[in-house]
Amino acid sequence: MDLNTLLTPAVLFFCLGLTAQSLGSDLKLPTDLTKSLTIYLLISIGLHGGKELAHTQLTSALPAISVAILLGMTMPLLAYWLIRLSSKMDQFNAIAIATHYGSVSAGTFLTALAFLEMHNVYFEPYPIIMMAIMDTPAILICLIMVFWMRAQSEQKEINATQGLQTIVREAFTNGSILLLLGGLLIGYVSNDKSMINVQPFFDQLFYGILCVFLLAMGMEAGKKLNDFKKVGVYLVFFGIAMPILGGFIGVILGASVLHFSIGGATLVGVLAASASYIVVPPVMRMAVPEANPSIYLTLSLGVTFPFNVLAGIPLYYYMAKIAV
Amino acid sequence: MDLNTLLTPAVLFFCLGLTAQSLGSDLKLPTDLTKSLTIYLLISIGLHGGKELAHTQLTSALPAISVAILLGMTMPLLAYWLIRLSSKMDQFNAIAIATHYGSVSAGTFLTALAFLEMHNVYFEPYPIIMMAIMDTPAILICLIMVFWMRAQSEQKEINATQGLQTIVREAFTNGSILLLLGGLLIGYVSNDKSMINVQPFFDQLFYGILCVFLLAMGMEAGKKLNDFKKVGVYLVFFGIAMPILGGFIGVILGASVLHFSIGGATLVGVLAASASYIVVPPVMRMAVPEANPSIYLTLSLGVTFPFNVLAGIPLYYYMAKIAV
Amino acid sequence: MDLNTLLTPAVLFFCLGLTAQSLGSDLKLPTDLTKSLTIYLLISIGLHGGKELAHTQLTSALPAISVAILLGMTMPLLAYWLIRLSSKMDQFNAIAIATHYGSVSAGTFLTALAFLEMHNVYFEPYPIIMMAIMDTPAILICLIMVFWMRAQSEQKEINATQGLQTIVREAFTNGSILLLLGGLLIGYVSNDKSMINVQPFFDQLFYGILCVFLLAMGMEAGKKLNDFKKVGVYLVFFGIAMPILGGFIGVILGASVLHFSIGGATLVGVLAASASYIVVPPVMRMAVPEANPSIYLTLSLGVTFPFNVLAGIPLYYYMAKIAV
Amino acid sequence: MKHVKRVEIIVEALEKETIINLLKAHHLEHYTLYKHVAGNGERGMREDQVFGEKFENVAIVLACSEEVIAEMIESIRPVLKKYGGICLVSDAQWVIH
Amino acid sequence: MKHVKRVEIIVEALEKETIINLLKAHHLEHYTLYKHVAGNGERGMREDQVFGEKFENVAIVLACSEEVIAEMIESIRPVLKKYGGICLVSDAQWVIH
Amino acid sequence: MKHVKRVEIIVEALEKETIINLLKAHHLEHYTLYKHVAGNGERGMREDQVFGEKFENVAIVLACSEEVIAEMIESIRPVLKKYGGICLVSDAQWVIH
Ligand SMILES: Nc1ncnc2c1ncn2[C@@H]1O[C@H](COP(=O)(O)O)[C@@H](O)[C@H]1O
Ligand SMILES: Nc1ncnc2c1ncn2[C@@H]1O[C@H](COP(=O)(O)O)[C@@H](O)[C@H]1O
Ligand SMILES: Nc1ncnc2c1ncn2[C@@H]1O[C@H](COP(=O)(O)O)[C@@H](O)[C@H]1O
Ligand code: NA
Ligand code: NA
Ligand code: NA
Repeated sequence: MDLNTLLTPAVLFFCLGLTAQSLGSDLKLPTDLTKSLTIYLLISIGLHGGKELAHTQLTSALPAISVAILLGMTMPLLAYWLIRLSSKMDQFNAIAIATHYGSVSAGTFLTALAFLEMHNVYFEPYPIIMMAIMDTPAILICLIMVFWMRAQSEQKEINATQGLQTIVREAFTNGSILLLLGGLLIGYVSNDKSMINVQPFFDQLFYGILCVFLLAMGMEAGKKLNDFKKVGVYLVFFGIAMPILGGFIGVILGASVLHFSIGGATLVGVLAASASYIVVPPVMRMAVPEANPSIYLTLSLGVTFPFNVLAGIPLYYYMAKIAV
Repeated sequence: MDLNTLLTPAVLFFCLGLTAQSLGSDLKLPTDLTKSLTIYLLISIGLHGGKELAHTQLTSALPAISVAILLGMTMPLLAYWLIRLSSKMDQFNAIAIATHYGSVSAGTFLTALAFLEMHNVYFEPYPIIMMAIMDTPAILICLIMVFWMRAQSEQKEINATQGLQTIVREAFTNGSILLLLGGLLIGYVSNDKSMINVQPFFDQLFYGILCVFLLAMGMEAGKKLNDFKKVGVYLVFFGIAMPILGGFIGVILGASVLHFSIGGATLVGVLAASASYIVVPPVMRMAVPEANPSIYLTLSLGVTFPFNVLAGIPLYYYMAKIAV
Repeated sequence: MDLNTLLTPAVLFFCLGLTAQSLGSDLKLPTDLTKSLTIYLLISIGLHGGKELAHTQLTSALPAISVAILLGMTMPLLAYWLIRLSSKMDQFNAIAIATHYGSVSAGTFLTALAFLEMHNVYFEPYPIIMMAIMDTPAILICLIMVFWMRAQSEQKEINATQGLQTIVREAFTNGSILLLLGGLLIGYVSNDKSMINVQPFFDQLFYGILCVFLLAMGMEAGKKLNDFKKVGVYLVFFGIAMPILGGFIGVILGASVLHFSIGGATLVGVLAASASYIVVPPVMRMAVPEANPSIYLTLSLGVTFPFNVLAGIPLYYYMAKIAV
Repeated sequence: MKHVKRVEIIVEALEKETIINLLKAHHLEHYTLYKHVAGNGERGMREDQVFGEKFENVAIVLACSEEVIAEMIESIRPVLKKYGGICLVSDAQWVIH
Repeated sequence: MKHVKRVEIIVEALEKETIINLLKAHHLEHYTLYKHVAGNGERGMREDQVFGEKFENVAIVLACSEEVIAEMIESIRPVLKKYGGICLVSDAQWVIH
Repeated sequence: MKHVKRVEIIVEALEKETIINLLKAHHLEHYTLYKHVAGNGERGMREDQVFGEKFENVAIVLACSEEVIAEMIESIRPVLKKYGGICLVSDAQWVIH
């Protein structure tokens, strides 16, 4: 696997965004454009997964779903334990950061899909469902942890219960998750004939649009790079070590428990390794107002995301090749 | 015609939007995205119609144009008469609502096109021209009615004449109508060779983009559903009965007067049945400031539009099958 | 070459935009849409040029690059000299206007590409690199001129040196230039296989998206038309004469010095003839605050751009046919 | 610094031109316009609608001398009455440059 | 014209609903909302993020009579304390129409 | 509540950084920024252009104590003079939280 095959246009556009930002360029993508691209990608990936699922038996997805729930609940606990053990960070910031690692970054997942397709590697459709599921258990675990922390410190919240309801609802009805699940369902129930009409838009444009999306992500990651000093050397290290550990666990689970192919195991690795920057940050902002958003945004968007796009994905693929 | 063929991806995306809204999800499509999709759809449909027209004789469109003007002028009068007869609504709100039923909803029309294509039903190109024409007569009738109401009640307006000019110009130079007519003209004059270059964008992406548009429309309709209590049970009933009546009239005219095929007659039914939510509301806001926008927006966007998308279109198709 | 072949859909959409604006229509494209289209077009053209370059020897681009630098530096001086000689305009407004003619309008260039493709005319890939280069020398020449003018008039600026740095950096890291150069580079290094994935988006949609872009440009040009009286008859004349002169010089250089084909020479003509309205105006606003933005924006967007789109491009093509 | 009145007019975006023309008629040609303003009042919620920004509000802020105010206000009052909106006047110091 | 207080509340967009509900509880149902507001304060920079406008500020402006203010302020103070933001109160004349 | 000055500075978006840096130099690091502001003044109409938001205005609002104002104003005055814009200062009460 030489360098040339790693540098897909998608990854190169990510680098272009990073470069533009670090040169201090005035390049700016309209916020609404990036939001629209995200919406497109979530729907597309959902439709694609749904169409694949329509050709399988639904019960065959149960093991994958169980693993997703398991990963979503244990990764945050693992991350929390590691942070608290190895640094002096306070409880609230630690749990806010940790929750991100239980959930999934759609951008990383899509880049991994592009990577696999480019290398003609087959993968199972189940990881797409796993992706839609993982955020919720991660957020629930976080809420329980925070509840327990507050009980201990005898802190009181404004409208504590009302707040909890809002947050739980947010976790279940989050826009991104709805788009993904909605797409899955529509792809699943629509017959092939009617899907052909929408394929030029949702299938053929996918990789081109992913390039523009990664350009935007590169710029966002570049902005966060400047905040490195704020989070400190240790957290930067954590933001790289954690996905490697997560990727390893994911690949092992994918290969041994789920009996996935190399491609499928790679994707489970990516699910476990990546940290959400769309769904989780606003939920943390509501659920853990004590934590500093610039720390968790910098870690997930400025450290873990670039690491995964540039080095993590090929690494998990390499791991999967050995494990399967 | 079983349920499965009714649930095209386009209709399913509409339902997804409705669901997201009623679950209280934070899903939000950028306003500029929805506006851009509308622009795309209007141009595409114009180009498509223009290309079709280029293969026919222009004079053959005259009967269709006459029927469009007739429908645009009589539907509001019929609707006004029905509202006033059967409820205690005041003149101004009644005429503002009625005008919407003289004009056409592009979203409904496009969903009908997708429905026909999906069932491989042929249709004539003329309804596209009719669509571009119908808004103007409806608005003119409304202006005349309002003028007469004000004269009766001896009310005076600020800058009455200047205001009238503004409104008439608005009716003729409305952005949506210009895009539709402009597209028609460009499709008509461009030779086939130069159209091939733009087809991947304007033709092949059409149904995919329609899905995202209907997702947005579903969310808008969902927002209005909460306003149901404001408009009252009677008006909800009216918002369903009126399109059925209109669809019936349209199908009959399409089949008997215009001698259209089943597909064409269905489309004339849709033209008569649907109520504008793009062109007419801002014109009403200027022309009839006495009327309450939330009533007419709720009716056209929250009642008639969903009814047409989910049940009306197959119904008019069914009527057309019998009538032709 | 009859009228019909001049009226490509792209040009017709430009006219539609002009018409909508002059009818006082409320048609409005979301600003973010136009910005997004610009971003798309710049990346697409870069990728396309890069892929072409990958099949040539890089050193073969040197003559083209030299001519681009030469044009970028001499066109503003020529324009400045002409304005000062023939009118009473002050130094600062004159140099601000002149700088625009050293740089390039991406919209004009793209319309010229569409024109050549439509007529099946071959062109070399080098003009795309030239386009990415020309802005910078033009801006540098302008800065030197302004520095010298200020030295003469003994004017002092707030933070003069810091300001200069900002402006030079702006010229080199301008977003549009980065997108173009980044696209070029990515197209150059990516292997053909990985490019195939992104082609449906970046290649096939190109001409359709160009149409919507030109619709927006037509509306912008139309807005500026109202400002004609502000700039005066003489400047309107200048805004037409200058591109003709520039186009002539460009075509001659393309044909004789660079030994380009008819298509390539046409494009060099377009580079020399067109005036930037994306990159240069904000730089001028910073570098020459003494000048009136509405004059140079009106000239480049309201006079030279429409002239080039409607008449200039075929004219330079005609010149190239004779010169080559 | 000069003593002036700060006038803040909030009206539906549709009325923007009308108000600006009325201001012009009183030689108040300089103003600042805040876009993307929502609001709730007697006429219900006003917010950006997907279809047309025309149902949004705008805020027009202008600094002007005390004398011209009374007359200007009389001219915009009927518009506020008919289409809704508010007009707040407060004291301010204008940094003359 | 009527003498009123002009209250300008700047909070994170996420708190918009909370504040509006608190205002409603004091029968202050009419307000104007400025969107797309950024800011810098003790809690650092707040600006539109690509992912979700939830990290932006909004400004809520309301004109109300002097009497209701004190009580209303006490009810929003804890929100300002917990999530940040400012509240400025100034004098104004309201053009009654 | 604390008595403060409410300063409202309206300048071209391009000058945003310059102004914020000048404020910082006077230890006025906290401010609120209203985006998407258009306006008309001596230098003509300023509004969002399709190509670059750089020709728009922004409004910077800050609450600060009376003492620091005079000096700060002197430092931004040359920018207002050169590139246009206005600065309004008014009295306000700040709800301390
Ligand atoms: N008391 C108030 N304070 C602030 N803004 C108001 C107030 N009353 C009305 N407005 C604004 O004025 C607009 C029109 O008000 P109305 O005519 O009462 O519907 C509303 O959408 C609000 O933006
Ligand atoms: N002195 C001030 N002047 C103007 N706006 C302020 C000031 N302090 C805080 N803000 C605004 O209030 C928001 C929250 O402030 P803070 O809670 O201090 O982080 C900031 O993002 C600013 O928009
Ligand atoms: N009297 C005024 N009232 C409100 N805003 C003003 C006034 N004069 C100027 N402005 C604002 O300041 C900007 C620059 O003004 P100028 O430097 O006069 O062109 C304008 O675009 C307006 O937004
Ligand atoms: Na994870
Ligand atoms: Na109708
Ligand atoms: Na040029």
